[in-house]
Amino acid sequence: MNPVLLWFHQLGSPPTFDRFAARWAPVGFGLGLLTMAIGLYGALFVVPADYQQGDSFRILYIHVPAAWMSLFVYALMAFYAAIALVWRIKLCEILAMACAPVGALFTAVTLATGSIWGKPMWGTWWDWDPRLTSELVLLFLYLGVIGLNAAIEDRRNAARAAGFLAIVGVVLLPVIRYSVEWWNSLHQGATIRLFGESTMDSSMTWPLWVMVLATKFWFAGSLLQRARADNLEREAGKDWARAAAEAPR
Amino acid sequence: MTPTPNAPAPPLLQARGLCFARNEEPVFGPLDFELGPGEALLVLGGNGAGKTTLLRVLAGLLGASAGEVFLSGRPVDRGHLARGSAYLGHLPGHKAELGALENLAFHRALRGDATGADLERALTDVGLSGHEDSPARRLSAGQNKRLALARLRLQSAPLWLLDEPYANLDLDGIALVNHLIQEHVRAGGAVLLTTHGAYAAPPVPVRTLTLAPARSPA
Amino acid sequence: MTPTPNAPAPPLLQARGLCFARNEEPVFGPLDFELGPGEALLVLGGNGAGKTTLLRVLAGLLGASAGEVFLSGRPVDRGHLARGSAYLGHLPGHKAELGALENLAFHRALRGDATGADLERALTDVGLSGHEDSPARRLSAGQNKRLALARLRLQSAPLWLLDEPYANLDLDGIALVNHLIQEHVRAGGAVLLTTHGAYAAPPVPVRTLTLAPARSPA
Amino acid sequence: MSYLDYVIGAYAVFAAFLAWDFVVPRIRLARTRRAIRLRARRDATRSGTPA
Amino acid sequence: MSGPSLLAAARAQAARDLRLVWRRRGDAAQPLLFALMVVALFPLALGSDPAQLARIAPGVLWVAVLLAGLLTLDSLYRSDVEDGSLEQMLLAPVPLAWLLAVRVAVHWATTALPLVLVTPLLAQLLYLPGELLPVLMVSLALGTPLLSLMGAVVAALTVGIRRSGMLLALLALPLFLPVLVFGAGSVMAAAQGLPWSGALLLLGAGLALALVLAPLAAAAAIRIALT
Amino acid sequence: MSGPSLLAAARAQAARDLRLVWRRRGDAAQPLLFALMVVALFPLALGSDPAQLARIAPGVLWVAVLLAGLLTLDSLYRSDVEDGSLEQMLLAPVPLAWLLAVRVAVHWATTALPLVLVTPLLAQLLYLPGELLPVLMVSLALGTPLLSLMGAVVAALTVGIRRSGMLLALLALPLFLPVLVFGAGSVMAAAQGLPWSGALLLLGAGLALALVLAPLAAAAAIRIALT
Ligand code: HEM
Ligand SMILES: Nc1ncnc2c1ncn2[C@@H]1O[C@H](COP(=O)(O)OP(=O)(O)OP(=O)(O)O)[C@@H](O)[C@H]1O
Ligand SMILES: Nc1ncnc2c1ncn2[C@@H]1O[C@H](COP(=O)(O)OP(=O)(O)OP(=O)(O)O)[C@@H](O)[C@H]1O
Ligand SMILES: [Mg+2]
Ligand SMILES: [Mg+2]
Repeated sequence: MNPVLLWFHQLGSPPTFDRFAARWAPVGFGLGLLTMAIGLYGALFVVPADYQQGDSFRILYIHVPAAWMSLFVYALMAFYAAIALVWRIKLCEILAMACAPVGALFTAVTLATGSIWGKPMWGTWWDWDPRLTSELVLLFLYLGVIGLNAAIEDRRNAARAAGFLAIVGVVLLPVIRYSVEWWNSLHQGATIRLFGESTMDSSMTWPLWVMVLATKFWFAGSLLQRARADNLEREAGKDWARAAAEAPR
Repeated sequence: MTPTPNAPAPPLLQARGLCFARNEEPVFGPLDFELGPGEALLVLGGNGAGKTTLLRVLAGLLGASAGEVFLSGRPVDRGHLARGSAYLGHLPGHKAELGALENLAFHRALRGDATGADLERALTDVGLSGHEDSPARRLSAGQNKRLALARLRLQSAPLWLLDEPYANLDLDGIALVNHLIQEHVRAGGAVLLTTHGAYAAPPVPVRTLTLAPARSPA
Repeated sequence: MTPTPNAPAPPLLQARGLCFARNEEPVFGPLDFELGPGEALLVLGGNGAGKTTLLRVLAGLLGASAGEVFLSGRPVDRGHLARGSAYLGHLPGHKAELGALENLAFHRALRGDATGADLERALTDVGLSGHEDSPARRLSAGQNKRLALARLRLQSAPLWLLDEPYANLDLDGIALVNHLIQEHVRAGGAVLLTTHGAYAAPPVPVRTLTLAPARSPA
Repeated sequence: MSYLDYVIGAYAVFAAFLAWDFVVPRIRLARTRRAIRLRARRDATRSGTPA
Repeated sequence: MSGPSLLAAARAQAARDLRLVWRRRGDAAQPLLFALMVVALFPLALGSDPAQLARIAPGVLWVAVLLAGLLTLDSLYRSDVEDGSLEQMLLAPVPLAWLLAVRVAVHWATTALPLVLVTPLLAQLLYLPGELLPVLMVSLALGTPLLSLMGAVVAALTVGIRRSGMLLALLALPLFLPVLVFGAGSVMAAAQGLPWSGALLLLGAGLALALVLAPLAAAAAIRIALT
Repeated sequence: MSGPSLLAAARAQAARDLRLVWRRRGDAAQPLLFALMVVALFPLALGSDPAQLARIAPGVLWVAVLLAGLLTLDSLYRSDVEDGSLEQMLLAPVPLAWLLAVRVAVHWATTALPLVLVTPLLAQLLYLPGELLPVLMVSLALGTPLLSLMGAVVAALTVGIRRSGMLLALLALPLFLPVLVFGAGSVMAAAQGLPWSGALLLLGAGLALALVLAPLAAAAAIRIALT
């Protein structure tokens, strides 16, 4: 058996996973908060104001990590879903479905901070730019996965159907992105240069990397916490679940 | 469908340790049973005991969570189960807008049965003569059940899976079902049928399998 | 609901020349019958004979094409029929997403029954204790029927109209229905119920009304 | 030209979303645990005094 | 048999309907998302020239709201028909029209009201000029209840039909057209600096009338449709 | 038990589906009427300036076709689920994907094809310049089958859900976006004198791919959704 599968199998027994998540979710949140505090201190107080953008560029330190996370989480969700569909590993179903709300959250943060940033930078909250449009579509894909998962009664079927949708989405996301790019290059002469950033000074980039790390930690904590709740809910009738529920947490 | 009633034939259907769970809650426990040609198996159990679920697993519509099923001694998967049996569920399985005869003709074409069976005879046999062209929508619940029974007979599968075949039928209809089962079993077929005990069993060699009542929910 | 078993009370329900036609095709012919307090009327007939239709007319859900209905001796229209009777049809009549208790509470509030009946007792009486908070969706077909029976008892209407009350129920459930009918009839109520003859009648004074089988369609 | 309002707004949104993300699964977990405990208790009383 | 007070019955009905919406709260967000999607379709189909988008924004927003409203109409009675609750409502000792009025009010508050509340966001996506937003909001606040009420009558007519989705849309659209014309028209008029209050007054008058008549008509229609 | 030839099964399935459409021919006209209504809404909502209408015509026509297609998706499997025919299809000795491919073909031919055929009329209503009509027709001829095929996959996922109308729309819309962009985009490009054949070629390539993959994916999805 390949090592990834082996790992899932070892962790895959619900009580083991419950104990694992109970131990490591707080660690994820804790490390996330700690690194976030460092990163935010750097972003808000250490880095000097930009001569061109004033303070507004400080939004970058949450916008960019969130944007990266929104894509990363989707890929991870599709990965778990694929394993779940092929090998029918229950833990992977749970993890895939736990990814969806966190991913949707980061996507929403990207959209919100992006448009807040857009107002001072471009003078408008929204623009039908390819990157923005495909991010909006990504949000819809996340919501679709969540909605489908919620709409089907049987938990395992629901996770498998929604996972299937996530995989279809991963195939189509690049197509969507590409199509919107094609469409936009056709209609819009002078596109706003979103990402033609002057290369940033390293004194300005370190908080960014810290924040990227922080969002990863936070995601790990949140994923484990959600998966743990889902796991316990599915197993509510089992003896170990009773023992776990009676035990102080 | 050539029965060999004298030789010790392998059981037509055999289940070993068959389990099904929904949302991690077991619906029926590990079941072991077998069913030879010329036999009927009556699945008994109260409301919610899992009778319908068992039949859907045996028909290949649901995948079992554990255990094995053998058809004529060979272990089989869901696809083979679907091909080896004829399933009559709660839903009619035919189109309300099409006439009785049209519905039967479609099902014969879909299954490619080359039996050349006479469709009109089949309808007469289940007491639907005179209704050949009535859209199924205009048939009463009992008559719809009869149409489904006619479809079943055309399928020439040795194993019949009947989920509450007596429901919706009046006394005549119940007699008809018993007659069909008797015929099928005489010809070397096997029948698995569910009932919650309010009706009599068909007049053939019968085994019973009782499912435990469902546990109380959350 | 104060019965006067000694005085010659007018019949609770009386029909004179009652007809119903759909698309000019008569479904049931002119019917004359009456039903006094403390009695049950069993409506018999094969599939498609018009039993359900008759009950829906008496419940005020359908308008009769001809004839009159009297409640306690007074001729009444559809609205009065609806108020004077409690109807249990094929559909559950409660919400799959709400718990058993929530469903009952809503129906009590809607009907404004000031009986202050104990809802939990009602559930226990129909064998649903332990399912108070289960959404009806999770109840099996038989348990849903039991919940509908609990609702019926809360309505305190003297006339019960039960359409195939035994369907979907296991033997326990059938006994429960008979017990409920017996109680209601003892308290001076009247019950009109349909069945297609496969079940026994409840253990109370029973009249029967047989509907002719449906004619063969076009 | 400091756009401080926008920065504060963006960070507030971020914080609000994270707080939501932290709280919701926690509530769900707590509710599940409570439901399991309730059910265990009801089962215990039922097997103690059969209805 | 004591009848309940009208108010008590209405309270019970509203509480139950709200609880049902809450149990299926995933469904409740759907009209919102649908309208958002339709709004997003247009820039993609038409090109993203802000000036042009701004010009067609009121019309597109109204069409999106109308379509979302159309698609939720089916859910107004569908589940009640299927599980027999509607029969029980017919048999209840309270006027059916009164129960239906409560039902429509809850339906509007849970499907259309959220849509009205996110309109500023949708308007932003189509670059609707800020000064037009109040007019748009008022027109929607008056127009959407009217749509719900008229839709309730049409949906009542199709209650007996099993697969009524698109038929319902076709029956309702002609009734919805005047609302669209006055609603979108008022915003268009405002955009061109023309007087716009007349259209809104007409919408208001229509709403007042519908508040009284629509529940009665819907009750009659249901009695007819269920024979 | 002799299995049927694939061709015979397909013929039986197609004949039955066509006969069903014929029996319910009232329903078959509905997408058409719906698209017509949506197209008619726009002049009413936007005011009837022909030049402006002509400019937005390709987009509006494509959106109308897309929405009509979206709304018929639900009927693709719904009735078969409800009366148990889908169970019988699963149990048939023919690959499910093959039966589904026939089903989608019939569905497209009876819902989308009529829409493509009346497009000249709809285009007329929006003053679409005559020279753009061929491009529009070709883009629709390539795009609508693609929509039907992708829709069949998504609809298969929601087969187990009872009230899926709007959820289905939400799941399908993101997948439909590229088709809309290329379809409407090609006409827009032609309107501006830009090269437009590239987009159509891409649509064609997508169609070829979907013809092979979509039935397989839909069959897999149905097996997942029905367990
Ligand atoms: C609603 C508005 C916005 C959305 C949805 C959005 C979305 C995104 C996404 C999805 C990414 C990651 C893309 C990738 O790595 O491929 C990203 C990165 C980025 N965004 Fe935004 N953005 C928005 C507004 C803005 C604004 C107004 C600015 C600054 C003027 C900005 C600056 C950046 C920068 C600097 C990056 C990282 C550069 C890179 O990875 O190449 N964004 N944005
Ligand atoms: N689609 C479903 N989703 C979730 N649970 C289900 C589903 N179908 C059945 N169940 C549950 O599985 C259990 C077994 O159901 P099943 O239908 O097999 O019972 P049954 O023995 O056929 O009962 P009946 O006599 O009422 O037909 C029941 O507790 C039921 O509530
Ligand atoms: N909604 C309807 N539209 C048209 N015809 C109907 C409708 N409902 C019932 N019928 C027809 O009216 C006749 C009487 O039907 P009804 O349901 O009253 O029969 P029933 O005695 O209850 O039969 P069953 O034993 O099957 O319940 C039948 O021939 C039936 O086909
Ligand atoms: Mg069953
Ligand atoms: Mg009946």
